[in-house]
Amino acid sequence: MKKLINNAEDVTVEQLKGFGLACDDIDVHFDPNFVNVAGGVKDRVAIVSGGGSGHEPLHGGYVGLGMLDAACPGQVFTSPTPDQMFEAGKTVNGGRGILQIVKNYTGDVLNFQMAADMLRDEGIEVRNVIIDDDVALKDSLYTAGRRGLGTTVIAEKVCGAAAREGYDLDKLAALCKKVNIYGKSMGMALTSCTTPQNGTPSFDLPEDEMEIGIGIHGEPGTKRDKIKSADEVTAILAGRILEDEAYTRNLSEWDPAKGDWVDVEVTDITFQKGDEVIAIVNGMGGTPLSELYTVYAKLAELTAQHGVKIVRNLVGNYITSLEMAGVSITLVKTDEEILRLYDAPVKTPALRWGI
Amino acid sequence: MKKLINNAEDVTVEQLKGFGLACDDIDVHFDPNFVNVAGGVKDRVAIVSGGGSGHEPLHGGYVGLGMLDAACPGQVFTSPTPDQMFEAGKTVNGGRGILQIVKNYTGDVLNFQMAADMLRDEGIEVRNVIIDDDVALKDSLYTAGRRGLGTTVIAEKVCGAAAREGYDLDKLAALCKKVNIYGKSMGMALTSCTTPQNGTPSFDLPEDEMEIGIGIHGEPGTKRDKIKSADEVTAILAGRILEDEAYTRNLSEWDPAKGDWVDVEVTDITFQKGDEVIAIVNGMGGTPLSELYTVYAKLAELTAQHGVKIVRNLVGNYITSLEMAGVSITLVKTDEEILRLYDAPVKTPALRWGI
Amino acid sequence: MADARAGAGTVTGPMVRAWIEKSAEVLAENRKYLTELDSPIGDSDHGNNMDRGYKAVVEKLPEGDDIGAMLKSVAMSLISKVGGAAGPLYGTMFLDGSKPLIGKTVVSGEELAQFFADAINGVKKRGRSDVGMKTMLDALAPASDAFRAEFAKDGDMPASLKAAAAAAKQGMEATIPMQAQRGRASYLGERSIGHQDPGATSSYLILQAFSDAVEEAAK
Amino acid sequence: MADARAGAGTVTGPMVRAWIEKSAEVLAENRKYLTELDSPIGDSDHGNNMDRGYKAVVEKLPEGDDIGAMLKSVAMSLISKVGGAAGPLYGTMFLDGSKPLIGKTVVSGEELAQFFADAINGVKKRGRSDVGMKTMLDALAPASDAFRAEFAKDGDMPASLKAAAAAAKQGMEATIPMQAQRGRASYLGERSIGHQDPGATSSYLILQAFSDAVEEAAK
Ligand SMILES: Nc1ncnc2c1ncn2[C@@H]1O[C@H](COP(=O)(O)OP(=O)(O)O)[C@@H](O)[C@H]1O
Ligand SMILES: Nc1ncnc2c1ncn2[C@@H]1O[C@H](COP(=O)(O)OP(=O)(O)O)[C@@H](O)[C@H]1O
Ligand SMILES: [Mg+2]
Ligand SMILES: [Mg+2]
Ligand SMILES: [Mg+2]
Ligand SMILES: [Mg+2]
Repeated sequence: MKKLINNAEDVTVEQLKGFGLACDDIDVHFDPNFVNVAGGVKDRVAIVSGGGSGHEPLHGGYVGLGMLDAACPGQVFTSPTPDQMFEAGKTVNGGRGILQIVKNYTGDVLNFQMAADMLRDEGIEVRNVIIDDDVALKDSLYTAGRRGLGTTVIAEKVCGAAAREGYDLDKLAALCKKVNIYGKSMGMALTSCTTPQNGTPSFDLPEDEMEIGIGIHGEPGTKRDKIKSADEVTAILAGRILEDEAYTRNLSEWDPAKGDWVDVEVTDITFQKGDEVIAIVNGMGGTPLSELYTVYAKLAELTAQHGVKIVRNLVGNYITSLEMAGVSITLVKTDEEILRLYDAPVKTPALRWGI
Repeated sequence: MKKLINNAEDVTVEQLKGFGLACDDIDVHFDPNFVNVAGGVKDRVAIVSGGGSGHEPLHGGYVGLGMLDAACPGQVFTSPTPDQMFEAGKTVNGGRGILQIVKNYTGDVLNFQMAADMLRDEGIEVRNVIIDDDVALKDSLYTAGRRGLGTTVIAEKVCGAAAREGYDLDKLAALCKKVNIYGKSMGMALTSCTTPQNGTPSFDLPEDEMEIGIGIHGEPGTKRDKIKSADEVTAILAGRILEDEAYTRNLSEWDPAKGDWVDVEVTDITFQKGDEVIAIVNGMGGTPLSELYTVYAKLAELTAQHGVKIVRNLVGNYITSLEMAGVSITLVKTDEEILRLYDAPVKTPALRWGI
Repeated sequence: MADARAGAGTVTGPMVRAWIEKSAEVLAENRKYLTELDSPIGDSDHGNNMDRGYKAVVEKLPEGDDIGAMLKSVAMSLISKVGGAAGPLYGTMFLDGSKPLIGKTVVSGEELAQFFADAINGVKKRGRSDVGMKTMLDALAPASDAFRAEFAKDGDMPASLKAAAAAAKQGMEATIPMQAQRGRASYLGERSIGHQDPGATSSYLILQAFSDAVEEAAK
Repeated sequence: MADARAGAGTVTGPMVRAWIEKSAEVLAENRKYLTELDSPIGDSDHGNNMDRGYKAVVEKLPEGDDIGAMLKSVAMSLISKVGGAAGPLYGTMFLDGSKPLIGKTVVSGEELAQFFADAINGVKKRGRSDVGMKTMLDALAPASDAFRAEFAKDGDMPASLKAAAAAAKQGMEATIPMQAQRGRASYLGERSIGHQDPGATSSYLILQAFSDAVEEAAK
């Protein structure tokens, strides 16, 4: 295993330590582990997210002005535990409730639910919004449902700006759900990756093969295929995203009236001619930036063919799987509200503009 | 070879195409290949840099407001040809001369010199400033001299801000030379990397070994060693940088009075107690961001022990070798001028703040 | 047919403690194995998660013979140390199962059957899952049924737990040909077929540890 | 002793064209080999660079028999297509060497000796380098000396170029035990010892192509 680490058993702690030292505006806490904007939150909704480590800059890199107020990193590829979100939530609570943005992985969903219950017991209002944008997975009845991928980054950015604008908890949760149904992603891997704890690659991938339809946990995808050119790979991913049919599923959310978790039926948009989108061409961690631009070139061509216009783009490593080589593509439809909030100032370690 | 490419023979063109599509404020030109700030430069010194491709975001990712005006990418790991800098220089010339920032590799130095001669023939004043900050190399008499590493990024940032402030060509070249003698770097590799043209790794590195003292061209380092912990690796690199003795060598520069290239003796600073520095913990391309924070934690400890204070930092992929796993550390001493210019607004694909 | 030994047909506080400690040992021994099972159809962490969790379980286990308190403590440790899917699921399992047992230092076969039932219902509700979906439930549910059936015969606790463990093993093996419908393995669709579920395997190991601990104590 | 064949002792425009074309062929054939030589002590691109460069050289080679014009065109193509260290160095070599030959369609042995001398001086100046530093100069300089010595004997052009190529080969092999003092290989310090210099190798190949081309024409 070739890694810049000291203690394979708990790399998260040593990495968080450096993160805290490098980032002036961010406080780092241990046991339970979480990071939050220094100074806390006053008189507005606070936004908390989290998930397994190994996806950096997600989520810690998005903590800061105009984006997340706190992030809870679990062990590598393992969702965090409820006590992390409980302490993070109490720390950043600004008296107007907490929005938890949760990627749709069984572990994340369950641990954030338990945390929400614990925070609610402390008298803090909490909404969990699930991001499930991975079009590689078709049905939700016979699977754990679509995974949360790149739309998470846009949801965190847009909701962070909205919280600063003073959106209340209900309005913010509604916005976050809108971003989720507006966003679709799909990823692929050229190589596997190795968690520090295991020391060997999570799966074997021969020199001439790739995995299509991967998540972000170093797991194999929905399909294995022979390696193809960047243009062909892009056509597969973008094609599935652009042609994805309206996807309907039940998502769990807290019903404050009922005082219980309820299932709500949700249906995604489909991309239409004339749509304007934010595009992410995201590296999985071990792919050179330059290759992502080759993918972007083809993506721009394909979206144009579909009459879909890319109005903003991010090309780089935004949601990764350690040192995996590969790419994921995300398209999020925009409207006036989303674009205004996306363009609003943001100052985090990984995303910054306007300030 | 596992890469997101279409045509291994000339990946640079397809990558530049996507880069141009993704970056609204940047124009891309082919044959010869270069990128420049859209709208060009008016009535101030223009700054041009370049080098082999494969180091992204260097240099194209630093083109934009407050940093480079143009960048010339060569083939992968091969310095660009003079016609590229010639055309780029003519395109961004704002009538006040051109500063070419050149990393100290024989190919870069020679090609930029030839380009300077060609531009001068067109009546454009040009200064080449060489960055040679790699402390892994001790002497310059029996080698091609120290290589250019991370200090290049800081030189481009600081000089870009100074050009916007209206520094004239002489003052700007002097500033760039100051940044160079204020900056020291050293890198290491955990893995080799593969250029698209070759399809196989540039060198073999067994599972339990690493290369210390590498450049950025996928070449072996000055020394091979058994793999060590992140703390030990950081101690080797930071130790060499912090304890590097005053390094004296001749650097070639254009003497406008003599109308010829002359050798000028230059001596680096050594780090002193009380120095304030900008620190870069730079990933070589295939190292997860999270691991760089582990390195940063140790670096912060070691600089503090030396009485050196990190006042700004960059942690991420800034000057890479394709998908190589590894890290380089750069420390650049600051003063009022450098820090003011470093903090000035910058808006490029890879570095952005204040705007 | 009444057993000659004192307290046969029951599980005592020390037995539960022995079970928990044995579980921790067995999960530590099988850490790599469980993680390897989680590699082709998951994210290669199940063994790491369970080992980390049970290490914390043993560390924080309260003194005394209160079975409900011990099992609740197991739940809380797992919830706060495992993470992933297994953390809240095993946590809920022990939490929901432990509730009727708080304050009890001896538990009857009927109470233990109820413990299994409550525990399994907790997992089903939390995980929106059921038997046949290639999860821990495929080991847990047959074990619970086997325990109830065997205990009904002659109230032999060690034999009943042995039957439970055997059923869990069968259930675990039965996950191999299944296509996963919950958890990460479900993302793989048909490619999940042919692999044994890691969670069903850890469930079997925990139940086997229960059987072994009680059998040893009963000797 | 005068040679019986017409124009012996000289190099003609068509011979130079044949040399250039043969160089391109040989560099294409040895592309992988040169790049492999550049791998342990460089950045694995020398063969790619030279092949790319000479492909452009052949494409842009002007019509006609003007030897100086042809060699200058070689220089300009290499400068604008090779990049790296080899581009400007080989470019300067041909540029500086070509200057006195502009307009000439036949070149004498003395003129060719001067071409070699000018070419080598160009490389030395541009590269701040000299013989013994493990560079292309270690093939070029002995070849130039051998050519001058052999031609002085009896003015046999094919034999003199053969001697030059043989000396280049020796010089190339002599780079193996050297420690590099210029170019990327110098970064490796002592680790550069034991490897043949890629630039010396391409220089040998180009000189061998010269010898072969002239020998064939002289038949
Ligand atoms: N919805 C569910 N209901 C019951 N068990 C589940 C469910 N989802 C996952 N599991 C169990 O959890 C196991 C995986 O646990 P673990 O690897 O620790 O968590 P993660 O999948 O988050 O990495 C699976 O093998 C399966 O038995
Ligand atoms: N200063 C120099 N003088 C003469 N030859 C040099 C010098 N530097 C490098 N070379 C030659 O150039 C060769 C390397 O060329 P190439 O690999 O194409 O360029 P780069 O080193 O920029 O990748 C070396 O093998 C050496 O023979
Ligand atoms: Mg996991
Ligand atoms: Mg090169
Ligand atoms: Mg798992
Ligand atoms: Mg080379």
